[in-house]
Amino acid sequence: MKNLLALLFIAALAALLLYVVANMPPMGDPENPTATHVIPRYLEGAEEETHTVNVITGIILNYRGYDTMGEVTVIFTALAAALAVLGRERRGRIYAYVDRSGVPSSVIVRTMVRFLVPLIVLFSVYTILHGEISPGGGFQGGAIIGGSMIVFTTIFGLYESSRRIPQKVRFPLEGAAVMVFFLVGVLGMVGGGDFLTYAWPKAAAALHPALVTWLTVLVEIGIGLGGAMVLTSILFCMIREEEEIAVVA
Amino acid sequence: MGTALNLVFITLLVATAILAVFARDLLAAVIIFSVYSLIMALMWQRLQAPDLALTEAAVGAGVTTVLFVVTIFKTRRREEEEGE
Amino acid sequence: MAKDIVAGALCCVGTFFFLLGTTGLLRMPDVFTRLHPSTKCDTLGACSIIIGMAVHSGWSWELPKLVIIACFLLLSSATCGHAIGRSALRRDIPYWRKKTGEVEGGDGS
Amino acid sequence: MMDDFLTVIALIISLNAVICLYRAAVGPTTQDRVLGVNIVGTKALVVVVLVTFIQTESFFLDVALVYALLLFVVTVAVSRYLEAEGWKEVA
Amino acid sequence: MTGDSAVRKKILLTCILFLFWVIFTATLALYDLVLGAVSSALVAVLTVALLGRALDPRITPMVLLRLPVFMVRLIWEIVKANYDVAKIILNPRLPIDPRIVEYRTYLPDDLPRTVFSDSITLTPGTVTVELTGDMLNVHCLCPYHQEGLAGLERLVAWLFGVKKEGPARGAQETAFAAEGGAGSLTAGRPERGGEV
Repeated sequence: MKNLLALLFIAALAALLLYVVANMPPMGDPENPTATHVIPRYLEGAEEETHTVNVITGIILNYRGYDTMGEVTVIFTALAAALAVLGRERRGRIYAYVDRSGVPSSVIVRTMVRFLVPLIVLFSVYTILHGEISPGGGFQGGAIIGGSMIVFTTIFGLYESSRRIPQKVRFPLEGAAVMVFFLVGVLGMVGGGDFLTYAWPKAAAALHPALVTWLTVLVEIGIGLGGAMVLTSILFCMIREEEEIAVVA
Repeated sequence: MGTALNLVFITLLVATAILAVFARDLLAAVIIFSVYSLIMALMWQRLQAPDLALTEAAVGAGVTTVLFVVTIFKTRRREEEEGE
Repeated sequence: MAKDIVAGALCCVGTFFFLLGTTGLLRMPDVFTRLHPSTKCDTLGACSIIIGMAVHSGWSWELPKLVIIACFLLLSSATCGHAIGRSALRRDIPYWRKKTGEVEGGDGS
Repeated sequence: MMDDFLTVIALIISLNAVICLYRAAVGPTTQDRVLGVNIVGTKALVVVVLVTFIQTESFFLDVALVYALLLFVVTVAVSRYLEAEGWKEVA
Repeated sequence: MTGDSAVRKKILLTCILFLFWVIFTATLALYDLVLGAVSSALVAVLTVALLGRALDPRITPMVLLRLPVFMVRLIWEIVKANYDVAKIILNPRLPIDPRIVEYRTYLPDDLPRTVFSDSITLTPGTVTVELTGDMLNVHCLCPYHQEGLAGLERLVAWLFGVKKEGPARGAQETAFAAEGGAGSLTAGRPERGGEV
């Protein structure tokens, strides 16, 4: 009976959704309401106003900088929540999880990972630094660095990777995304503009035309480093085990 | 022709979503969910959104899958057989 | 025109090997034997389609990128096949033998 | 002409991926599922490359590279977890 | 490793990474080249901090020169492997007789062994499922597949310039011992700051 009721409810919902979809304007039509108000303004003005070739980056970092700053703060909050539940490892102690089972990781995989980690990191640096020209940017690049750290940690074990990426390196970089974003925003205020206007608008053009682009790249680097370190820290605090296996002075 | 391609992608998407929901083994659900992310990235590419495709491929298929697997190994793996 | 023919032929070869890999994946009896078609046929299929696309693109910046993707796929699929096989071996998953017609090895769990 | 041909190839490969999904869905062991994901991912990568040339937007090749990198990461990390943990297979 | 050769290795790694950077960015503009030089040097330094070394000592200019020839021969082997597997898969009776054999290799270091076992995985009917020390456990689809291993080993030995020592050792079938040769948690752990 309960199942039947649920099924009926879902069927009604599906019918409603299908009805709505059938009445939606065709995809990609320039006459659509979404495409007639704010989008032409972005497409025409973005390159001139934000100095980024990739309009998406211009929109998320410049026009909608407040939103993106909120998102970056959300990622940071996720780390804070994970640490609040699981706790950060104590400094100077080294923990093990995956490498505790007594099964050493495969030599073949180790050699391959050693060979591929530089490439993965280089590719993510490219993704971060070219965010204003080609697709990609801080979030994507940070996630790819996070992926390389994940594979490094799972193959070489938490013992190795928490020594190579010690807490004193991760700790200042976790907040880098929010901090850099905030500082660049304040820079706009110092120059007489509003928060997040990317440098003092009058002086910037006189000083150097590419200054705004460089500030955008700076924010991308901050987001990338911060995101990567947040992911690494979340992974570390998730795979850590309470029992310590070694103490480093 | 392009419509047929989109249809196949959407079929795959719906199939993976349903399989992931109905899998009793949580590990299987997570692994099938990573396939969902892969197909979703393909869909973003068809919609000409490279930024989102990159994000979905990197975050959805890569990082979240491993984090979910870690979480499952930290907790119980089988779904609780309750009632019935 | 010759470029397109070569690219098309490579694509057809790649698709054929993909179909072969899928057939093997469905027909083989256990995870170790399934590794064989997946590592060999899928790698060759993917690489030949990617090289076909490189031929199609001609002398452009896409060519080296496609070659990198193909080389990377060659390395990673071999390593992934090994990783999966090793984890199956370590987990004592029984492997299929012909003699008895049933599984043995491992502890039969 | 060439675009239609490439679309047909992409279509065949995606249908192929639907069949491979069977292995990922029902594969008796978890290793079978990981293998299925790897294979579907390889096919998706090839489809990304094909769609790049169908839509003639070369920057999608970056997406293909990310696919290749992340497939390696996921397969290796998950199979390492499977081999190192003390889980007995509950077939 | 002396300081001088470490710096040279780092510079070589930077050059290789810079090549990849140019391919990624797909331009030759001055701004991108400068950015690429800086970031590949940065990635090289980070890699050394993370992995403890720049490049595997087995990678020498000779190996890089011989690599294309090796690749061509390997691709030929892969094509043959696919023909072989295709015959087996398309045969309605599925004539397989799988087994796990042991193969003792004379190749010395991690990198040659890795290249050898990856080549095994890509060539006819064989998948390397375990590598402990110089012992490879190879899953063969049919018994006759293990005959190709010796030739492949010679090919890899040629690539790395390794001379063969001692009597020939063939492949032999054994039951796989799960605990054999597996190191424990503390075995072989490098000192702080060493290579991983």
